[in-house]
Amino acid sequence: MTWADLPALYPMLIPAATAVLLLLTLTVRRDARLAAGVAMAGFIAGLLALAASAAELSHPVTMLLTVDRFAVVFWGILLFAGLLVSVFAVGYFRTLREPREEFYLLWLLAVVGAMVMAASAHFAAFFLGLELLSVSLYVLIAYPRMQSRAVEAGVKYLILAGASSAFVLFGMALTYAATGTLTFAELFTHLTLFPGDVLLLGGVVMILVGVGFKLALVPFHFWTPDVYEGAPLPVTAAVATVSKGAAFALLTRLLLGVIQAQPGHSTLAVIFTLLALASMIVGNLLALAQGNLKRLLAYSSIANMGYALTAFIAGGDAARVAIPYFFAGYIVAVLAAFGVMTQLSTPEHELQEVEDYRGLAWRYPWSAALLTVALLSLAGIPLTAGFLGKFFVLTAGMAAGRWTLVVTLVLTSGLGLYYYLRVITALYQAPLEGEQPTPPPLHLPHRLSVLTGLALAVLAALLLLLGVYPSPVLHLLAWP
Amino acid sequence: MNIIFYLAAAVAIVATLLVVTRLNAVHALLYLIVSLLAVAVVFYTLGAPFVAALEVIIYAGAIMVLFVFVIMMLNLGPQATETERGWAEPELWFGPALLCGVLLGEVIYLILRMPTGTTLARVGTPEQVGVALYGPYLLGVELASLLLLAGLVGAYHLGRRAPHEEPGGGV
Amino acid sequence: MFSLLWLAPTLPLAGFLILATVGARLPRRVNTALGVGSVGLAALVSLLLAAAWAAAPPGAYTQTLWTWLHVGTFAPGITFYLDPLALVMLLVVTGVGFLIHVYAAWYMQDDPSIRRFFAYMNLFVAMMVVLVLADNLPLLYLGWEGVGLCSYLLIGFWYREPGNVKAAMKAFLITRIGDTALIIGLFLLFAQLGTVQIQALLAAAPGLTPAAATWAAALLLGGAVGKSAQLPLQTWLPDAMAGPTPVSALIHAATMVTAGVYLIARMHGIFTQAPGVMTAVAVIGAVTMLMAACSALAQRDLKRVLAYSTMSQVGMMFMALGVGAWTAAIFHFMTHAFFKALLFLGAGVVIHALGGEQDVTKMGGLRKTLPGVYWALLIGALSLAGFPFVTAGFYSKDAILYLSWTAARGAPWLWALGWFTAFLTAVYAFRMIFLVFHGPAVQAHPVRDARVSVPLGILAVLSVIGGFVLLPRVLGGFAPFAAFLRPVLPEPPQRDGGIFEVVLLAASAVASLGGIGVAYLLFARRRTTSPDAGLARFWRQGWGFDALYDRLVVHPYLWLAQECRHDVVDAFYHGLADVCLMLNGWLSALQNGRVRWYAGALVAGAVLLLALLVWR
Amino acid sequence: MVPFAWIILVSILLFALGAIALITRRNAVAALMGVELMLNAANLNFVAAWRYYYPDHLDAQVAVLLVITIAAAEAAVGLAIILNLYRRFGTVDLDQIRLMRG
Repeated sequence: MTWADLPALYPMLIPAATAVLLLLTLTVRRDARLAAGVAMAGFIAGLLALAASAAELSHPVTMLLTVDRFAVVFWGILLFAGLLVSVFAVGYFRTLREPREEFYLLWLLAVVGAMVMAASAHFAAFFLGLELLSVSLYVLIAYPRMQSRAVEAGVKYLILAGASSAFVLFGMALTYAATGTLTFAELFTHLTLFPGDVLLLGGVVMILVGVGFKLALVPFHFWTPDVYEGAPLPVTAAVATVSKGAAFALLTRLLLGVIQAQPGHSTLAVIFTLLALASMIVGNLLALAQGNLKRLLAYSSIANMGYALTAFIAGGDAARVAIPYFFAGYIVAVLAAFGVMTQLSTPEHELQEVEDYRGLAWRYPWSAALLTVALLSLAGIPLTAGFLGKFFVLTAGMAAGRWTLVVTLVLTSGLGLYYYLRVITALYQAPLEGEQPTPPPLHLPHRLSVLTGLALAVLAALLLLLGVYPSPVLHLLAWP
Repeated sequence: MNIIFYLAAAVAIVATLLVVTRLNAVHALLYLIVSLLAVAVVFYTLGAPFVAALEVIIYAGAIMVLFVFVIMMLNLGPQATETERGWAEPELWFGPALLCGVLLGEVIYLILRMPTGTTLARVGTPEQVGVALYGPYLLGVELASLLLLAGLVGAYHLGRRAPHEEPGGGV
Repeated sequence: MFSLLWLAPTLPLAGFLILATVGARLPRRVNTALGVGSVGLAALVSLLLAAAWAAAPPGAYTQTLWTWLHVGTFAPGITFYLDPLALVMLLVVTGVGFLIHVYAAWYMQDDPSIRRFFAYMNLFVAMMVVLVLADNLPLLYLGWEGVGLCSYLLIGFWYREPGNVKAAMKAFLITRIGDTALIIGLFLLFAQLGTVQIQALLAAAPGLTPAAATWAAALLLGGAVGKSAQLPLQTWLPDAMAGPTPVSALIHAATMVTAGVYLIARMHGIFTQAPGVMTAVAVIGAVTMLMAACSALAQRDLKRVLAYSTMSQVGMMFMALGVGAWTAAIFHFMTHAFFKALLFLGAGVVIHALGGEQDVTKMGGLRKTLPGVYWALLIGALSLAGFPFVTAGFYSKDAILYLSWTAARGAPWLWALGWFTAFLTAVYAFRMIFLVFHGPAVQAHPVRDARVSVPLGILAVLSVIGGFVLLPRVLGGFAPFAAFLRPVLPEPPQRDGGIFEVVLLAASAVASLGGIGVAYLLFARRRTTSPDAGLARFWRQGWGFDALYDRLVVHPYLWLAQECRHDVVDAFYHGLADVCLMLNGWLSALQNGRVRWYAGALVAGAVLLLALLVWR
Repeated sequence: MVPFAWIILVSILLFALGAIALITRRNAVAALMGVELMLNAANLNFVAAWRYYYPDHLDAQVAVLLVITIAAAEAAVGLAIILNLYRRFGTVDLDQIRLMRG
């Protein structure tokens, strides 16, 4: 590692340095707004520094990291999500009767961990990033520790994520025993040279357990609804976006080449196909009758990761566009949905049930409109980001002739439409006459801060822009 | 040499089995410490004394102290005295002590054989590991330090007293 | 200059967006100004484009804003295409649209939802402009569906009346049948020719197999028939008069209903490959025009007279398209937009002055109270009736009648139907004038407002002079309109006219004057009221099509739906839903909240994958 | 020397026992112990692979070192969360902690 390597790493180093800086400011002055401001400045500076990274494409930084177009794209997505989650957190935590400053510090570290995963080229970086993300998330999930549900979610995530990390580590040890290397590049070479090496494949499969856990693929999905429900809303948004984005970026880095190089019926391809099919079917079925919006989005995220996996299995040039585009659209939609929910909630009183949102449009037309667009995007209705994302995934799947996956995707998306529309209808139902105009939770003296309003407006614009005018983004996303 | 490995491995497995089966958390914890010590001995027999030392100091030492500490805290309650009385019961300490005795014998044997011990590999000395850490793995070390920072801040936040326990609020 | 093209759809769209979002916080006056102003600016842009075109015709101008997606050969862009045909349409849509918006500012001034009204109207204009300027089929379809949506919203504008909502629903459903045909046709064209760009499609059209061309043209015709209220999908138009009168004038007379005409003219390259479908177009048009004219004669509701008249006149345009007289059809579209908008706006004033009365038999003698409107409506009626030599309607109608006989695809019987329709048109137009403005006077409030008189005046002038751009050969053959459109729309091959042309011209004049005469005899001197029975009733109810469809489609469908509630197909779907819900129940039961169970599932999953590895 | 397979066998056994502890123990602290056991088993695997196949590489030892660090951080945070669990629920029995399900 030399000084010349540094500029490529700025987008990651700046948030990390900001975390340390934040720690120092906390010793001088405890102020939640200041802490939030420092964190946001860190994320924004990181986003600006992406320009410096973009100039140094395909740049290996020591043997641990590679800063290429793919990493830069995902860094952008992760930093963007990081910024928005901190914006949402400011309004959400305003009623928390406990110190709030550590939240931003840990959140900066979590995003750094995710960024390391997205750029890793070595198992050590992968594992350190994974753990940095996980350890920060344990605390963030249980952050409002006076809330029993948050603590319960924290414990569940702690035990299950810990176990999945152990699986990853054991898998790494097995691959190390089989290959004697910890770099992704040599793993690729070995996997293509000896596709039948059981020790090696066993290691890869155990790593997959950990990645599948983070992505909430069936059958590693059980934690998702409980953690989504219990975690404070901004953290739910973080788990849904940053953690999944990082895990999928890592998966792509680690195995996309292998999947492409191997024949379609190779063991790994079969395993991935089974995971994708199970995720699409089980995720959508679970969401069908769910009455809690957070859990519903958790189940829908399971299905969405199944869709993303479809593009991954298909491989080819189409997948190289489809995966980042799908994720960009997915993350923007999820952030928008959770953003709306966040600004109507506090740690003590979250609006979670679909019933709570009945008639929202009559009191908060803008929030309801944004939530509608976000859900339509998740459902894949044309002219939204989600439609194009799914469209590219389908194109990739068809180009590779993965008809089982494509047909399942289309059929289960139909199920998806049902439950998203169920929520949307509730939003626009007139408040019942003779009853309370809206259920009690909307009692907050509601004042939307300029910052939150701006963030939500940006998300709304992005949702439509990605759906209507994709070319500049596509241009950006296409990595060599 | 081989016999030492087999013995240590057997101790590790037996102790781990007991971690699973002992109902009392304190018992389980003691067997866990034994298991970690046994693995440390295995590391030593494999020729990685540095790792073995770290295993004993950090794992079996520091981390397990944390566990003990927490278990003690959790036992603060009406049954505290009951538990206190339980400390002295022989079935609690006899098993771990026995397994530890086996390990101790092994370590003594190894120390006695030390001068002729040629099983140490050519690489893996603390200096070499240190050079690797601050060379190609520098970024890794930095990340690990961030991880420790996260652990520190997180444990600090979660560990402070609840607001209603301290009317002044906050720390 | 042409780079301003994108403003034409964007300005009304911006108007819509502003009204829909922040409009609620703005005063009514500002909302009205925004709604009218945005279309006015779009009209100005159109005029500038026309001026630029006159100065230096570029042949065709394409402006790509961006490409939506790019997958293989499927690369629909937000691309606008301006050629003479599009320019004529654009001028009419924005120009007449602007005049109607000005009028609407008066007509809707007391309506509490004026913001919603102008938002919908602006969206309509934007969508209509998109439809007209579309360079590719997806964009065209977007505009097509957009105007349909606005039509639905505006017919049901006063949604508190259940009847209005029902009419809106009817219009939406019936045009939907046509839209479905259209989208299938568009897919077929893409599948056959591998492009969605309209100009490329037309260039490649000669390569179509006869069967494919016939199917494609027939499906396009299906879409056009639905939108333009032609047989057999015509029944929605009279009911659509439930909307506010400016809506009837703009959407259901001047612009949207003629979208079918535009579609066929735009895709004429496909239709010329399918002679059978061409004949169908002509026959559908001819039959519709005659039947609708008969119905118009029997109507009592002033707006329904005009609705049937619209249907009849659009039928005439279809007949022209069917014989290949593209230019004549577009010419008639333009003059019709002028005089029909004029008639609707005038009728709106009359209805307003009478406090909402729409029954012509209860009107009379309004000549004195509403002199300005009288003259405006008289000019409109003269133009509609094709009063010889001075009105626009005469020249456009004569062009169609002449070509319906002399064009290679024309036939004497088509001409005969057209001639008789022209005669009936004159009769019902002047029946309306005589019943409303002559005879014993009824009480009415005079209306004086610049927002009424200016649009009526301009439209009246256009209804007269709009025809002098395409004169028959015997009257000098001054035809800049045809010359202007010739690069896009070819002239039909035709027999030589000679003296024959004079005869047909005279026949047209006779039909018009005869019709006016008959109307004078029947309605000015005797004030005949048609009985509520027999043929008149049959015609008044639109040849019984509503009842027929009720019998033939609605009742059987409801019966079938009733019967099918328990049958196999339904059971399948119910079963599917039940199975899904059952699976949902099972899977939800697995989410039992026990973290140990979750950990077990995690480990079991890992073991399963490892087993798969070993087993393979 | 001991055959490599034996060492791998021991590490797999330790890993499996850790997983079993995770599944069977109702005490949250014991579940965390299971996780520690699994991590430790992986460490053994690393060291063995280094000793038998790649004695010239340092990767494995570095990896073990990093893993021990990670385990420390995870244990600290994990125990802090379990303390809060005890404060909120008055128990650390995982089977009684299921406010959220469905």
